[in-house]
Amino acid sequence: MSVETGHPLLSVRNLAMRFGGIQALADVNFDIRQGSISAMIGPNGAGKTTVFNCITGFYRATGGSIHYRSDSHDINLVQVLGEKLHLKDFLNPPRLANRLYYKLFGGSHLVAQAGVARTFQNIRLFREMTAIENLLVAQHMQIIRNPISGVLQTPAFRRSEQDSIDRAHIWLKVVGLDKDANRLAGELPYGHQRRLEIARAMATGPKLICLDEPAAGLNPKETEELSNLIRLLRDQHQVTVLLIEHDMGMVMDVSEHIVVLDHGEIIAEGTPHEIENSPTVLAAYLGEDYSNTVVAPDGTTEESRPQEMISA
Amino acid sequence: MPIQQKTSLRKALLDGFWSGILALIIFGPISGLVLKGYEVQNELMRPLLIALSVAVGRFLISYLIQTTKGRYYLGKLVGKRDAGVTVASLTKSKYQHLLIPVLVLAGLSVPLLLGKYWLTVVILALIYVLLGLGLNIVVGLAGMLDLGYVAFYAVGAYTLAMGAQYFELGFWTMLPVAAIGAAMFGAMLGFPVLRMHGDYLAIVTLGFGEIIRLVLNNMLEITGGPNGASAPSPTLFGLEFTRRAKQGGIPFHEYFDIAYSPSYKYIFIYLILFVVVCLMILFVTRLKQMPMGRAWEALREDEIACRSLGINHVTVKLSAFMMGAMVGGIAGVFFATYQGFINPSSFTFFESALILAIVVLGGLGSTVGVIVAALVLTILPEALRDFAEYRVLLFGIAMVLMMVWKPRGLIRIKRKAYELGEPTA
Amino acid sequence: MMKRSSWKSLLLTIVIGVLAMAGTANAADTIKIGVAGPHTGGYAAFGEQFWRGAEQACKDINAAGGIDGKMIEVVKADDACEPKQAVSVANRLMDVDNVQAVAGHYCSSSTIPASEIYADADILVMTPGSTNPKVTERQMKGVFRMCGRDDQQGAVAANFIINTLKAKRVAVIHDKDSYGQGLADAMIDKMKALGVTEVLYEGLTRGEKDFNSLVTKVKSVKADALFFGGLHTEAGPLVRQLREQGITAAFISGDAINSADFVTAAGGPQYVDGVYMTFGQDPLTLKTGRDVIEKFRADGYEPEGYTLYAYATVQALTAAMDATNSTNLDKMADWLHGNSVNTVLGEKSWDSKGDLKVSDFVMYQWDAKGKFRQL
Amino acid sequence: MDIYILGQQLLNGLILGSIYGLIAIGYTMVYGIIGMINFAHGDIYMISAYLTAILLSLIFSLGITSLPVVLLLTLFFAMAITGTYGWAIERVAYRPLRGSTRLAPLISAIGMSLVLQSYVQISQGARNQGVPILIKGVLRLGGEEQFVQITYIQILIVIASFIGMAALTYIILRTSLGRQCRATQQDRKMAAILGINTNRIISTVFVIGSSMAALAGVLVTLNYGSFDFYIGFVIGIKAFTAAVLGGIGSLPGAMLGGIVLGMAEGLFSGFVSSDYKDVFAFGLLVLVLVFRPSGLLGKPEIEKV
Repeated sequence: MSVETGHPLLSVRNLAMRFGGIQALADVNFDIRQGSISAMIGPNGAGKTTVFNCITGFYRATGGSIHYRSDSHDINLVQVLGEKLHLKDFLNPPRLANRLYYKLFGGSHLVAQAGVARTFQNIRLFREMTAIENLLVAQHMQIIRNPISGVLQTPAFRRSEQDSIDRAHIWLKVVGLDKDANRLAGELPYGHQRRLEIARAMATGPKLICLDEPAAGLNPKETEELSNLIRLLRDQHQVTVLLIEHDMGMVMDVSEHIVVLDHGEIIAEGTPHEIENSPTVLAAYLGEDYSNTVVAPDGTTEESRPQEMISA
Repeated sequence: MPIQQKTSLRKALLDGFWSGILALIIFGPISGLVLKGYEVQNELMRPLLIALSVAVGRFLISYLIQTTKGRYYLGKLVGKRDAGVTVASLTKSKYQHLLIPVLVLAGLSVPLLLGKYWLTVVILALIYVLLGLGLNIVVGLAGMLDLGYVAFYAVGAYTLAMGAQYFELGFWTMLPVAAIGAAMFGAMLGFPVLRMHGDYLAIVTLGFGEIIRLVLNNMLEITGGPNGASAPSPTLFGLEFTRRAKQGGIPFHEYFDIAYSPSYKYIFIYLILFVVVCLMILFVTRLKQMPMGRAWEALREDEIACRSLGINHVTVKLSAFMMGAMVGGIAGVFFATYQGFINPSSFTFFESALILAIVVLGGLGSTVGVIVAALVLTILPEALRDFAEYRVLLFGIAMVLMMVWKPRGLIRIKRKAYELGEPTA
Repeated sequence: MMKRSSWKSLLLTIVIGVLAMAGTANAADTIKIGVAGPHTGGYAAFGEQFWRGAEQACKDINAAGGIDGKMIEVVKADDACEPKQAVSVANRLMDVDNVQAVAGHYCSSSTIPASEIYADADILVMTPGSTNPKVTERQMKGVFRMCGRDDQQGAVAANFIINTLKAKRVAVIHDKDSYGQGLADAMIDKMKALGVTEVLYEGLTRGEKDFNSLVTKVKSVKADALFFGGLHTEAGPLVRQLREQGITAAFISGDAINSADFVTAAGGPQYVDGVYMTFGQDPLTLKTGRDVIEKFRADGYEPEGYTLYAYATVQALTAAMDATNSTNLDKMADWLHGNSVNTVLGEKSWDSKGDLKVSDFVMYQWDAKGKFRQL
Repeated sequence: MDIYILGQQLLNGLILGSIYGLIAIGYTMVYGIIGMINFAHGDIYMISAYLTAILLSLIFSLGITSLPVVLLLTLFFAMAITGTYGWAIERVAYRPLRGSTRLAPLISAIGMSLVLQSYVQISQGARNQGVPILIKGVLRLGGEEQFVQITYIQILIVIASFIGMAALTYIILRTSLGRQCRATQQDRKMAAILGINTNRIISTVFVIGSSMAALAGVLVTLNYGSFDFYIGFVIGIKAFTAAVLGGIGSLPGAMLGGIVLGMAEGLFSGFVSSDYKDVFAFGLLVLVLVFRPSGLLGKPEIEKV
């Protein structure tokens, strides 16, 4: 296991998020090491998806920073979303220019371009496009997309297209969907859609992939396959994985590092074994929020929970 | 197996009766009592007849759909309401590659077959094909509802007219200028509003369309306001198609020493337009299979997912808006040159609505659909001219019926299938 | 590429086209005259006046033996006052209906592009109602009009406002359309020549009914006369709101308010009381017109607005055909330039541009009964 | 600046705004419940103008002369008949399209708008029509020369629009029908599962919206005195703009949007230029939407990830 060897790919520091008067995240700090498989757990409404959305750039955090360090660069994922202008900025033109630039052109797409890919709790595929087209769209930023060379069908463009089709094909094979390449994504069975979404995220060539409840709605066999897929992604495709999951069995099985969130704060962090035996975690789960769920000593839940309807 | 059910005459009679009463309430006052000053004139026979036919019609329908055969046909009608998208099969039919040359040849031979009037109708139809293709990029592919598309059409048309009036530039110079001008214009209008969603974008674009028209109308000194402006005809290497030279060239018929016919101009415009439409179809077809076009469609499907894949939704939307605007501008140039004269009354909201109808009726995103819908919706009103004042009524009814009959458009969209060999990598 | 359903749709298109073409047979022993005007859309009322007038003229001429024994036939063409449709119907009149002359187009913005097509096809056109100077200012031989020009009309109105009413503060409102604005501008030009500058110049939007803000503005400039360039549909509510806000300034407008509908639009005769307008010589005062008017009334139709102009236009066209014994543009145009025609509107003759030689605009005033009389 | 002129212009704007608001309510209700722009709504208003004239003439010919009775009868029948129009149009042109693309009903509505216009033109002729003056009288503040004034019928319009808005807001917020409407609006499928007859609710909303157009139609026709088959178009677009400006889906928003739009138009045409008043009105709309993307009173759209 390479958990201890990798440097922190992602460092979340003092992350705070506030919706109107509600403090969704108070002061969240954690690191994700390169090459690790980490999980974030916690009761409903703990703020897991909010952290996810902050990392992947769909929410602009109201405080704190998220530093993402890949081989070449170190960027603050909060900044690229376009922060609010402060009065002080007007005294510091370069800073102002920087902020204005991101305000006009920034957004979550920059986070993805930096190498953070994600899937969604309620699958967001391009339903009226074929499976392979979904993967081609994912490669948008890596291929020749100049409209002129495309219209003229230059040799370079054709090569680039063929490459992207081949890459898409490879990813379809990885997730076992190469038979479904020319089917509409919306017509695929649910489990296939989940896998297609992971393939699509991987096709962007990410360093970090964030999976939002990838096992929701899958049967035990499919969950098992999913665990294997996640390991395969990490081992063969050198990607760091961060996932939110309610299926404790899967979390304990696949992850090497677990962050437990409750009421917008981190209450525990550590290896699966440590979390399993943490009294705070048990209290949080068996307390007021999850009293109707029995958590077995090994951490698996016995009752499959209905899918969360509203994100935290 | 359909369940055998006894047909109920009573139910059908009741249905018919109530629809008749309803029709009487609806049609009674308006078509039965005709205003003459502050008095009304009794024409009550008219609504009675209408109500009677509605009642009989409803009765028949109600009765027939209870029979086995009726249910069968109803099922056929309703059965068509499945998803609008399918994937093409990889195996191509034998005649597929013959199809396009045949269509192109047929298109080129149109001027030989049609008289001048129908030729002008076809020219107008082709202009609407262009408009439909352009708006299809914005609405059908990128999924942005644009109710002010006519703004770009107007920009194109006025670019030609103004260029001719102030800089003495001809059709061929202004065609690319108008295309680029309209695209720039699209970028200018689009940038501040593209972050808006759905119907808010729709009303803002509607507002832009109206603003353009009003400004063109009010700037009397520059655009000629309601008096309009004249636009030059295209020339063939300096040869003009008018009876007497207007742009300093030689008339076509004098150069070749043949008798003058007003048709030459239209034939020439038709041929250029046909080529441009063909190129545009090729352009749009390729766009759809390019990263840009795929990104547009992805954006229509799910904007959030697009952003999660690193696609900048603003620039992608902007590119769609500009591309649509550019096509609209080109269509505008052709409209102005075909017409020879333009004024703001050609660029009303109704025009935008008609173009939108073409796109929706065509099946949102389908190129073939847009072409068919444009032909139907422009030729239909001309074909209905024999019905005089009933023309608009029939056109409206046709629009509603076509929508009810095929809510997802006349043509189902076929997505390209990709052939997958063994990956080389 | 194409599915079966798309073939079907294409077939449908073709069938529609063929059906429409088949529907137009051609009879050679009649002379066809196209009557083009708006029959749909916001100006449809004027198209109806055109058609009524032309139809009646056709009936009367045929009853009197036609042209050299040939019957005439009028063909209705709807342009909805849109340049696009005007070009379409013009081509249709030329190509499908094969008319020999055109009485037509109401809106100047339709007449201008359509006349290019008539000229190309060597067909003479005479408009009963397009008053914009540009229509005949383009040196086209085959374009005539049966009505006056906006500049002539504007000049008559300006003279009246300055010299008769002795108005000092004149507000001008137009409807931003070629007729209304053209008329208003012509009036202002003449007024300036007479030494008076307008105190207010504003446009309103056609189709709206609420002009209260504009009326309050008229009030704020303390105008003693208001000239309106536009149609009765806007003139009615405008004059009503003017009076409702207690403004007594004289209201002067052009020939387009010459319709009983003006009273309806104003909401009652009490509001149109005292309104001035310019219009051609009253046909009722002419001996020639009386019989024709009686015929219309016998049919239960009040020949108002452009009805008689359309009638006269058909008369002039047939007179030219009769005299030259041809439908050739050059021959007919030459004849019309050189001769005069006795129409329902009186003796008419044309100058080299195709405008009426004598502009017979005079002032009328409306009374409290909703009728108008010549001043 | 003359205070009387300013006051009069504000009042003009308020009256025009109330008219826009009354019609905008119909747009906003229909949009709220099925998320479609009902382009035929302006033409329903036009139909109600014709009904006003026809009904008035019928009622007078019956020998009824008491003004309140005449008015109430006209209002009642006009609202009932236009309500039927609303119901029938929804049934024929929109209901078959439920569940298809969002744009299909929009096109169907545009077609319906054409149908209504040309139907009225064919049956009633293209001419301008009018109604006699029923309510005379004017309220004037100020002296002989300088005054601010409002006619009684204009007062009636302003009052009616506010009462209409308040009553509908009450219905939506407090009654069972309103609860069913809101449920249908939020989740049609779920509402149907819970036993709400969503088709009936949607029809009811069309009927209410159309009757509001008739309320506007009757009062406005009495105010301006004249109408033709084309009036629905211009005022329809304006009212729709008002509805969006105020935040489409919100009843008080429609009223507020109407008044803001009316005032903006009135003041701009009164003090700047009436040529560009529509440019100003649409410009204002764009500006508001850039900074408040859901209109003045609309709920901000929350992006659900």
